[in-house]
Amino acid sequence: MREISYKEAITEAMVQEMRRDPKVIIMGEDVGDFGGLTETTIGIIDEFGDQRVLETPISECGFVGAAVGAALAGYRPILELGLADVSFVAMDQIVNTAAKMNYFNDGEATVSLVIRVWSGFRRSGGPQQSQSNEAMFNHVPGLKVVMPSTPYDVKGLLTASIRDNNPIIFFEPKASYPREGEVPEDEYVIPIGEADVKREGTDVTIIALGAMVHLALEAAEKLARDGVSAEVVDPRTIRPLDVQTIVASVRKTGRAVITHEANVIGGVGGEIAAILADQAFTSLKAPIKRIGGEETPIPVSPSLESTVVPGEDDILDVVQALI
Amino acid sequence: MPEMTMAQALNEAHRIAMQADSRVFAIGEDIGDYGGIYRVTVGLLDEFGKDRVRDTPISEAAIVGSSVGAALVGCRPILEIGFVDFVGTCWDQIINQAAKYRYLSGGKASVPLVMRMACGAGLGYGVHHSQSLEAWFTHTPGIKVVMPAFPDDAKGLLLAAVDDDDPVAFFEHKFLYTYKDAVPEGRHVVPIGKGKIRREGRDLTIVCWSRAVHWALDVAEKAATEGIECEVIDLRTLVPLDEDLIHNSVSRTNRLIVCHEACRTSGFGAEIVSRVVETSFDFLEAPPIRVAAPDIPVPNSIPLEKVYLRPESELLDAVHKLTGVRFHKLKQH
Amino acid sequence: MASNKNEEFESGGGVTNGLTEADLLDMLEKMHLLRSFDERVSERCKRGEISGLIHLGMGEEAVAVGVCAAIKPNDKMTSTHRAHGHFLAKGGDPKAFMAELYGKQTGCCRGKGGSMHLFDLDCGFLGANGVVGAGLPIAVGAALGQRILGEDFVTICFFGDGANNQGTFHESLNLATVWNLPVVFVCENNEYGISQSIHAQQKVPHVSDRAASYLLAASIVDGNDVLEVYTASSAAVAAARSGRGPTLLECKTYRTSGHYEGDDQSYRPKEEVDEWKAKDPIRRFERQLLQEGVLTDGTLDEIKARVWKVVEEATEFAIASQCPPDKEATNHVFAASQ
Amino acid sequence: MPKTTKKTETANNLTDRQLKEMYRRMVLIRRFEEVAFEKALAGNYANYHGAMGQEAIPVGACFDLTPEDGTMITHRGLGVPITRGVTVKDIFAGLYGRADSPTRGRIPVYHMGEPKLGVLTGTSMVGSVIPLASGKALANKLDKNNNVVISFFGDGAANRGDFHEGINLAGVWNLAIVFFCENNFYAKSMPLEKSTAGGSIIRRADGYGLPSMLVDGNDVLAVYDATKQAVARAREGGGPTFIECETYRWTPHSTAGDREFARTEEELASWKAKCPVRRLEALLLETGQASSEELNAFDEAAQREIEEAIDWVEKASDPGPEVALENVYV
Repeated sequence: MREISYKEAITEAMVQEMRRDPKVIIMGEDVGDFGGLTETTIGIIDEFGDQRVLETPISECGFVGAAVGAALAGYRPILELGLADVSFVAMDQIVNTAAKMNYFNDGEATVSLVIRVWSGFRRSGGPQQSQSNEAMFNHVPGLKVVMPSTPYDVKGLLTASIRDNNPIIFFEPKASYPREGEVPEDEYVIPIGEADVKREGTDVTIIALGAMVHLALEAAEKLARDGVSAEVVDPRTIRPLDVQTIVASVRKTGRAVITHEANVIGGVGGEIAAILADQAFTSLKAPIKRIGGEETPIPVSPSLESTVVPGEDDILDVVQALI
Repeated sequence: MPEMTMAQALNEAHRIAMQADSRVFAIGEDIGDYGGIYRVTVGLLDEFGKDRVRDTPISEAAIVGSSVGAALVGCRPILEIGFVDFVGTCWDQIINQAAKYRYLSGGKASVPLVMRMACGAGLGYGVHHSQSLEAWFTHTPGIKVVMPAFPDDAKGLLLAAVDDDDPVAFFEHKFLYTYKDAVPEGRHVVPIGKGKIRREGRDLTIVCWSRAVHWALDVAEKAATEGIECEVIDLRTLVPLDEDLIHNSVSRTNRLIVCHEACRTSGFGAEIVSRVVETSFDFLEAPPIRVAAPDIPVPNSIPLEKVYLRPESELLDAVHKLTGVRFHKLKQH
Repeated sequence: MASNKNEEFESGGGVTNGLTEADLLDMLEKMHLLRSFDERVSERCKRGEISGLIHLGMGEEAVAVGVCAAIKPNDKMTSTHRAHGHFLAKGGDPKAFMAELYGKQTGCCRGKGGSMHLFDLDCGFLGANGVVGAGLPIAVGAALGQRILGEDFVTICFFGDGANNQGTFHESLNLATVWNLPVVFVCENNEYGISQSIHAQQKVPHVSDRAASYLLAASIVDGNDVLEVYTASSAAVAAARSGRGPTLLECKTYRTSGHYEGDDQSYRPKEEVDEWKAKDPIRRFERQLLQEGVLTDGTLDEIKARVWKVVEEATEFAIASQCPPDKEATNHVFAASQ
Repeated sequence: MPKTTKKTETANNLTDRQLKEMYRRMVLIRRFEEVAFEKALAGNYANYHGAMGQEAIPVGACFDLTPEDGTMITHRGLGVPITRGVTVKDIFAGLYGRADSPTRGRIPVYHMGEPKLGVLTGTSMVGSVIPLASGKALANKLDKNNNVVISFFGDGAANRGDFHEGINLAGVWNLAIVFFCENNFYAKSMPLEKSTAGGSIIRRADGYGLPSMLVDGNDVLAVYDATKQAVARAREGGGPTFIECETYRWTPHSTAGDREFARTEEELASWKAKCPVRRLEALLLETGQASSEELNAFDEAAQREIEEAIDWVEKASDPGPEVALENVYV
């Protein structure tokens, strides 16, 4: 099968859905010729025109609210919000409007909205350009939270998200963008709420989110050489979470390590650990461990950044300590 | 000791802090003549004048941002946000500005800002005026999170928060403003970061904060009549967390319930459970239980709101469940 | 309403404007300093010595220098993501600046802030900002703090044209005006918010068209004429100091460099860029000073030599400085951890 | 620069029947406001933001709208859904949070949407509905229909970032929308001059390049005429118009926040003297377009309708707990 990058897979999913459904529109800053901050909308305006690729001013509350209004009227906006950090500026519209409209409307008028955010670390992105705030959205009933790690997953899950009738925060880890992988040319759907076991193992389960999936797989490879068989589970969707798959894996291995780019306190890892403590308690042979960013903003200096960013070594150390 | 409501205790704390330090000022919507939605700032305008008791337009982002700016140049603002539900409108200013300034400046900048926010359901105020969002703040390095459950703590912690050189998110549960209790006179300070055992017990530990503390104490009372002794820990501060207090208690009771009013998923209860599982794993004899609101927006009508406020009714069941079972982990390490 | 231009803000014409020749030469030197640093930073980015998102302000030097010539060292300032010029013009230490971009311990923020988070309380620089429009309410707050502390300073608030469609712009201008605070809002209107022309983002042609909504004094200034910027700023700062409240200055300028290092600038015609390059504020001021006989080729060479030395020393300092120790990464989250 | 036209006079081009219908709606809303406020004070529901004294605005502004046109309200102003055809029975059911209400008791009634009547679902976050309304207008533009949206909000909302961003978007996209500020001069306890730089909301329209009209909000015919012009402009592709109606609420901010400070008795009395309902009544009697018997009949009918609604709603049952858990997701 042909290989394309994570970034190209995103563009392909959007284009195919826009061809399939005239109600799908793109909104955001610089999404026209410039192609958006993520450069994933390059060329789309040429095919679909400026009535389906709407360039907005730098007014995040304004155009998130407007997207909700358009969604209530039957459109399926894909919002390019750029950096995940920018979602803070539009937090009220996301949390108090988008997330609650379905509840207000008794399910009559729905908000089919995909808010694409570019999350996590990239070299010297700095404190307001490197955050992973999925845990905040995970605490908000009415939102779905998706975070694919591979080109294959991102195309299938973005397609599913565009077709979903709920507001979805779609996390695209920066570190995943250059990654290449096999992606079918035709459209396909990966159901929201299904985790994927990226590697099977018997001694420990590493539950990894987004960009950490790749580090976990590399760590698992090294561990294998030391005779440690690690299973790597990628939830892919954070809300709703595929509890069954995750719990089954931990019941099998008896050990759990959870890792994400976000800082640990209040992170999604806490939620997953609490669920495991509740549902896999008797199978646990060791404490559940969490690996995430340091409890700091993200410094710009490359040397400092590398100390706050979780890495493959952290995974190796923790797993070896557990076993 | 005089008895007073939590609102009165907070009012007294404002007065003491503002009398002691001219850099302290209050800012927010309707805090002047109106005295604040919850009457917390009543009388301050007359005593301290409109420069130090600042009524603002409905412009949350500008109100928080300008408090940050004032703090940067040496003031100590006490900001009132009438409903924590509104923080979304000023979230960037809180998360990307207030919380990060000290760090980004390499320690050169200080933002001694107190954000007082009313939280919680129970008054039929509906989706946009009843939420509990403390978990968002706990996930943000650089902000301290305080949630008193009693008037004396409200006073003591607010005075501590004003003294603190970092931004403090100070949550006041709407339902507790009228709760009356004895409050020490004068400059009574309660240190940030210290929880309190409200009731001792040997059978299980209930960790809770804000209004949930009152639920836990009621339940502990009921359980005692059945011979179950619950230890009730009132965290008072979520960040920094008094981990030792929790671990010491769990190492004695070997059982943990975390109870909070906020929605369950990614609530702060998850954080506490996973920390205990991480660090007190060997002491645990049963799976820790989270008692929290279902994952729904807060409904408006009173009977539906009761569904959201389920933790109150579910807590006793959780106590029974936890004391009725005894698991054994496969300890192979 | 094109702009409610206020007579007292009209450029005083003639070169001097109450400035001594030394002042004028100093302003020219500052402009060269800003330009040279941006050139150096650009070059070191390409070499990969400086990482991260870097926003240069080549072509906009007259605004930062003109405004800073009109204020005192203890006056406060908030900035944007395009902050290098503001920081240096306000008196920030060039060595600490360069070290910060290099991510070194000796940087003004110990390597934690970088280009978009420069900060130096000592020179009243209250911070660059990575979030568009986020600096406006903070500036209003600094001015509010002045009111409450009774100290003597005004606050300058730099923002770009892109920020004027953010809610914080509206809330901040309203708040500063209704509270009559000593703040000067300086819009560096460089025509583009990243790739989008300002005209695709708002119906009114000028940012200052919005000032009348608040009965806020405003004027449009040629942002490539350092003296016009200086004159307008002086009047605005005087108004703020004397309790006459805030002013909005819309400085029309243009960044001849890209939005960020690596921007291909495909969204704007090369002719447009060239046209503005022809209006280069530094060359223009030089010509003016040469004509007036304030500047000679000799002194210009000396200025360039001094500037080159400062840039060179700052770069060497940055390179020679230590990387911050790991523990620095977890310091300063809270005051207690200092 | 777009100019502001002051409107108080009206070229009365309405038939007697239309004028009487206006009166019928206004008196119905007035009676509703009276009872809704009193029932809240009596503790039947947590809170009510009364709009008594502002009845001319919903009736005049919405009179010519078609059900395809959208109206968006904030936390105040249930006159809009009423004048658009939502029954007071439904609205009381919403206020009482009964099972058999459009919101099934889950949300404050002012969020209520009634798609078939063009009543858009709003929120109670001050100002945040403005971008939402712009979004509906954007959808109309993309659908290439000529339906119009009216976004109602109060003077307090005019200082929110959402106001700025939502209106700028509508302007730059030339959307078919009318921004309708019901200026009752107080944002909760804060008088306009203390909250609003420049002391004028309508002047802000210039900052977005929008034409604007300042209207006597207690003159239903002036409101009608102004909105008619604005709606016509929008339908013809002329883009948004900003209307500011000066009016006054006779009741405090809400039943929960019922303390009065800035507002004086004299001020209230002066506005009660300008009662919009009486004003239309006087006009109709003066011109002989209606008899007092006819008008009384409308009043009695209104009171009867409300009594029946109350009798029903006070016996109506509350929703079952399962309702709270439904529709969080589709």
